[in-house]
Amino acid sequence: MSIFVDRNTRLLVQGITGREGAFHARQMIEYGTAVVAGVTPGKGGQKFEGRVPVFNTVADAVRHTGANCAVIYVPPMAAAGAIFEAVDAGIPLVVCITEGIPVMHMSRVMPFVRSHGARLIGPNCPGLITPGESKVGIIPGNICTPGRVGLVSRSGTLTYEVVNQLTRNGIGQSTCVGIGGDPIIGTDFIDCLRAFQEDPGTEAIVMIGEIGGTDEQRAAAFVKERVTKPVVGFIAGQTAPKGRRMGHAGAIISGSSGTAEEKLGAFETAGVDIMRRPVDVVALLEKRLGALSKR
Amino acid sequence: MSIFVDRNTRLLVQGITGREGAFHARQMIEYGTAVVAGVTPGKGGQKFEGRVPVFNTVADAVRHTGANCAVIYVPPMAAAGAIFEAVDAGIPLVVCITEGIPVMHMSRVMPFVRSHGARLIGPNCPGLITPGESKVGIIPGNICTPGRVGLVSRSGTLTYEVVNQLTRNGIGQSTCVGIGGDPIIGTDFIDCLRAFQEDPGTEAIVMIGEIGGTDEQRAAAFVKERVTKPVVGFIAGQTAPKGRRMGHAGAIISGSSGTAEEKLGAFETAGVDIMRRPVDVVALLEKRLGALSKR
Amino acid sequence: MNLHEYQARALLKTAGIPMLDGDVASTPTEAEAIARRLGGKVVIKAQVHAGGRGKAGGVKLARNTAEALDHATQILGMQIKGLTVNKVLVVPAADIATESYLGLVMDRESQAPVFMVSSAGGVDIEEVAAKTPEKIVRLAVDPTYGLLPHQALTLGFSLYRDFNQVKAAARIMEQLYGVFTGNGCSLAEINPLVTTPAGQVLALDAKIVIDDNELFWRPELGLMRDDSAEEPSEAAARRANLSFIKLEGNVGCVVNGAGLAMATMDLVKYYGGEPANFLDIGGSSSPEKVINALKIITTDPRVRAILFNIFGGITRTDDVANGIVEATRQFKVKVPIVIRLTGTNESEAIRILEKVGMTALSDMDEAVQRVVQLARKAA
Amino acid sequence: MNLHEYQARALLKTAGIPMLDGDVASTPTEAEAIARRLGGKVVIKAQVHAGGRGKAGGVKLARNTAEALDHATQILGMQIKGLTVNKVLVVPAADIATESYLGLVMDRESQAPVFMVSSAGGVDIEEVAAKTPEKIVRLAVDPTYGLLPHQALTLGFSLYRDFNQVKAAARIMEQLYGVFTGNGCSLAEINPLVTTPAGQVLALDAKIVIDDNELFWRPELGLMRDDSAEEPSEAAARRANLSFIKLEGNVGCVVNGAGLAMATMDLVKYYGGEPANFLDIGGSSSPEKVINALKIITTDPRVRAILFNIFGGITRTDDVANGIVEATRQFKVKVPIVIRLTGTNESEAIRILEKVGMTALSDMDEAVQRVVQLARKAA
Repeated sequence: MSIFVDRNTRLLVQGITGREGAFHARQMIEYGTAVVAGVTPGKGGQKFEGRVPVFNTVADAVRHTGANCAVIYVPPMAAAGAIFEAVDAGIPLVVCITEGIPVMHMSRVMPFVRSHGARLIGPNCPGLITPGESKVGIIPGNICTPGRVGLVSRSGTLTYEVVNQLTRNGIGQSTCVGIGGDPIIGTDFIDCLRAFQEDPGTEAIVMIGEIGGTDEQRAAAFVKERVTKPVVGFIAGQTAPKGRRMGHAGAIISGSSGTAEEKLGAFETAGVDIMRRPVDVVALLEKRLGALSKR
Repeated sequence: MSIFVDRNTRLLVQGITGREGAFHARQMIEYGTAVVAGVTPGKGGQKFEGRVPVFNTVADAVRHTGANCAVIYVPPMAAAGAIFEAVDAGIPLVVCITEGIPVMHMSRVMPFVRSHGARLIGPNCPGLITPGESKVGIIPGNICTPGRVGLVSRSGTLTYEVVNQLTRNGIGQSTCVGIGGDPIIGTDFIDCLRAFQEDPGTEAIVMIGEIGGTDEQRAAAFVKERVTKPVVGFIAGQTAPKGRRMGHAGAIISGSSGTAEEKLGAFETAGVDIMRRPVDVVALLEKRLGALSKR
Repeated sequence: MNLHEYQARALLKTAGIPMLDGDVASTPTEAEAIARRLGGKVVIKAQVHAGGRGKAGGVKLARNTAEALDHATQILGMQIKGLTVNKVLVVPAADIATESYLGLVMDRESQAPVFMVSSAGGVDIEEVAAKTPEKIVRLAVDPTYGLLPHQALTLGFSLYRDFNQVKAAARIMEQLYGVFTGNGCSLAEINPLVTTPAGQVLALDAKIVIDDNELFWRPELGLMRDDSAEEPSEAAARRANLSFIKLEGNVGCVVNGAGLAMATMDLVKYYGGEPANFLDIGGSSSPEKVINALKIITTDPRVRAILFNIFGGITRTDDVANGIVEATRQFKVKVPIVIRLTGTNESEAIRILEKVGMTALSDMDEAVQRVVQLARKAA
Repeated sequence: MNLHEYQARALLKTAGIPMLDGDVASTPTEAEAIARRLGGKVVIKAQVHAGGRGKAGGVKLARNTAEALDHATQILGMQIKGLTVNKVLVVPAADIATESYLGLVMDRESQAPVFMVSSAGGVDIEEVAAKTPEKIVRLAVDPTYGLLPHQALTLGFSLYRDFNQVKAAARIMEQLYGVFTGNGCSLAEINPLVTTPAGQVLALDAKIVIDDNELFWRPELGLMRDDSAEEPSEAAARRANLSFIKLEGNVGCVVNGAGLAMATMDLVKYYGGEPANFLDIGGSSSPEKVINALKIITTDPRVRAILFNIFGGITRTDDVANGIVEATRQFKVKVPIVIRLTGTNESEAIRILEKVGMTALSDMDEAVQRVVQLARKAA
């Protein structure tokens, strides 16, 4: 079992003929994801890799292929428009990989996403993967293995680092979700925690946060109230200075708010086991799950 | 019984210190409507007529008086803003009397009204009245009398003409609603037909349409499918030329669409009794209701 | 308010929509000069608010400057559907590969601006809509988000196969949407939108209607109004803040409220008469308005009898009575007047009328029957 | 991107927000001339991207032109938090009746622009927020509808009792919202918003932060960037498209990915070291980027050892290895380098490194412990 994506995910790739889009489309196809369509305006009628049909519009692609998930690899200046298009075409799950979308664009996209009842993951995220079933985005498939630990993270390579630790130690994952490092994102920790809590295939949850904002604090409160499964947490940026944007547009301590201490304190209050180092994830999970999870 | 307004209506008047607003607020108070507040920015703290408190904002007024209905008498340049304000403050029923609001403004107001679950009546309408209980707007109270006929109309004085015929002939009204003569209005014939159909206090319905648009045609289809109560209908503008705006911004035949013949044809198909003259309303209702309605 | 083609073109041009160069002329020699500047082969187009200009001889192709002068001489001053042509538009004659239709209209049903796009352009779009509705692509724009990029592209794809033309059309859609919202339009139309043999996408003819309610905010647009293009009595009524439309009958009507005014006209017809006009004096009508209304109606020599139908709500019937008395004092009304009034201050109104020997009825049906009879007698 | 106060003022002024006249000067005599034009009694304000200018002596009141010259001479060229003052703003000294705070910030939680308004202005608003949060009125604006008129008025009422001041403030809110959305701001702040004894409402000081992601669309704003107001190595990194922040430690870090970069810094600290920087070379990193990264890090004399921590996903670890080899060929790196890499093309990367006698670790913990040890030894 898993959250958000699985064997039934029929994926459409927006920007499939671009450099990034083409590279990752191939990777996803190789992994076994059902990539059913691509969209690049003006290239409708072509076939990607000789077999994935390319359409001019998302609406066309949905009509002809029944795609139910879209992943976006278009440049930042067109990315908000791509989200609007996917949602407008009735796609229920839209994953936006693109980094560098103006926050103002996202503030106009989100009411549209919500009023259409769609889910957006990202932007500026690595996407998500249900190991062995469906990879949507750019998380390297080879570092993942199926299992019963759900992982949610604001980061990209730090996620890989942690997933890699899990896999190397025989701890498989139900689904790994990168929610993205921007200030405004479509799916937050709480959305993923709720889904993992409800997913019978998930036994424990790993939560990788970072400085900036209050998402982790609210997530911790949610864990305390609603999550009965064990949760292990990490916060990156304990040594980050105040007021500086640490790469991610969202990783910035404003005044005294959004610090690592504040977030770790919230974790502690909520009974979330704290990883001091990425490698700690293995020991903490093994302690909480025992041998059971090692399947 | 009645629709939309009754004894429990706690009315707030936007623009209560203006010429129109003050005049009609007095008339509504005289009629017995519970006018609980007025709003005029900058005049907060005053009392209208020595007893109705005036507030700077609708939110303030709602907080202090529990108003649950707003009627708007502000100039066209501020009217759309007044609707936004009332809806934003959580008022569930907003009645806009103002004539001359740009249609573009209304096209931006309506998604806001809908997404907030509010009902707008108008603009450019005479409002509504539940005889003996609550008068919201400008329909003269003295021509109405309580009873069991629901009336819905796109017009003002033509409504009075018909209501007057009813009252003079002893046929009382449950509620009379003027939905307004503009191209974009908040509440249409179907909304009112549905409400009258569900209202146990309404036994028959009078529907007064005019040329322009397709609201009457869709209403007729609705009558055919869903309305079991007798419906009597009138269409003004049989002698109107094409392409000319007959006073009301909405009363215009575009091409071959929106003509009186088209609408009367739809009435006929739906089994709506057609009034050829305003005076016919009495005979048609008496035929359908018998002596019963004369209460 | 309708704009002339040359005025609509100016708004489109400001928005950056690609068009052929062209200019407006009030005299044949001006037209000739423009034609010379444009290379001789031009189209001369009458600027009047009337459909069917072409069939009426108001649009002509000139193969050279001399012909341009001839055609302009013919067209300027000609009458089309009762309106005099005071201006002509002179534009280069374009080589055309394809013709499409592109319209944006404030749609009452979807309560939003709606694009109507068809590759079957150049002809009457209503004909296309009636006979082959599948050839029209409709797209409603949520005004809170505006025209989204993919929507513009989708419309472009519905017109062209060449991606450069698709993008050019999409850009024009966005620009047209900007013109529409930026100027408070109820209609903005490009017909035809053409492609040239070289592949360029151009707007050839434009039509814009401004929502009258917007003019208060946009006095600069109000200045574009061409009084000479209106029925003179309608222009006079507009200046007097009366809602008035001239018709062909002989029963003048003065009514308060648009719905009641239409119903009154219908009732005149029902009883065998013909209304001479639609006239709504509005809600809070002063005696002044009544005087102006009577002035305008009595200038129509066809009018044989006049009906006042006033249902007093906000309108005070005594105001109306005072207006009638004052008007008949100021100028002689040569045709009979039938007055029906009821409602607010009715008895006071009757007193005012009776003082000068006039009477009033209280029943609409009775009043209409009476005025129709009088008009018939006088005809 | 932070704007200087004088730049922020220019954007506000363009939007019509009422402000005192003022101008920016680069030399004391320029400042003196401005002061003379403004009547002598002025405030001289250092234009640097640092808080606490006042306490540092960067803001001074001059009672006359001579004092203005003196103060400008003192302030120009002074250092505030390591930054040199190259420009001063000269504005008239205003008579102030009340001081308020007016801020508009892109709020991540409400996913919308949020107004923060307080009649307790002039001081540090975060202090107000922490101690007396009830004194701050917050209002989220739905960007699909924009700031609605009643919202602006409500904010105005939260500041003033006088209705003219309320309306003036509401207008300023609308103008500030226009500045915010029109320039892609993440913050737009007026502090203080003052009333004069005569009742006028004025913006006295302004702060604007532009979302870096907007600069691609808005090259005209990018031109406002003041490189001299940045850490030189950070400016160099930005020009090389590297995400880099200088810190005080001695362990240089080159990492791919922002989260992993922060986690690496944290781990350095965990093992007793001090990171010298944050550096994210990004996803698809070319050898070129690695060379630039090494150049920038090695200019810091405090750096005693350098750690590469690369988790190859999109990033090809062989690209990184090639970059390291090429860099050490181009210039001598005098401090030890510890390389950790794993993932895409890992074995190829190791081959490349081994060819030049370098080695790589695959475990992050081990690599961090090693580099901390090396830095300690070298210190």
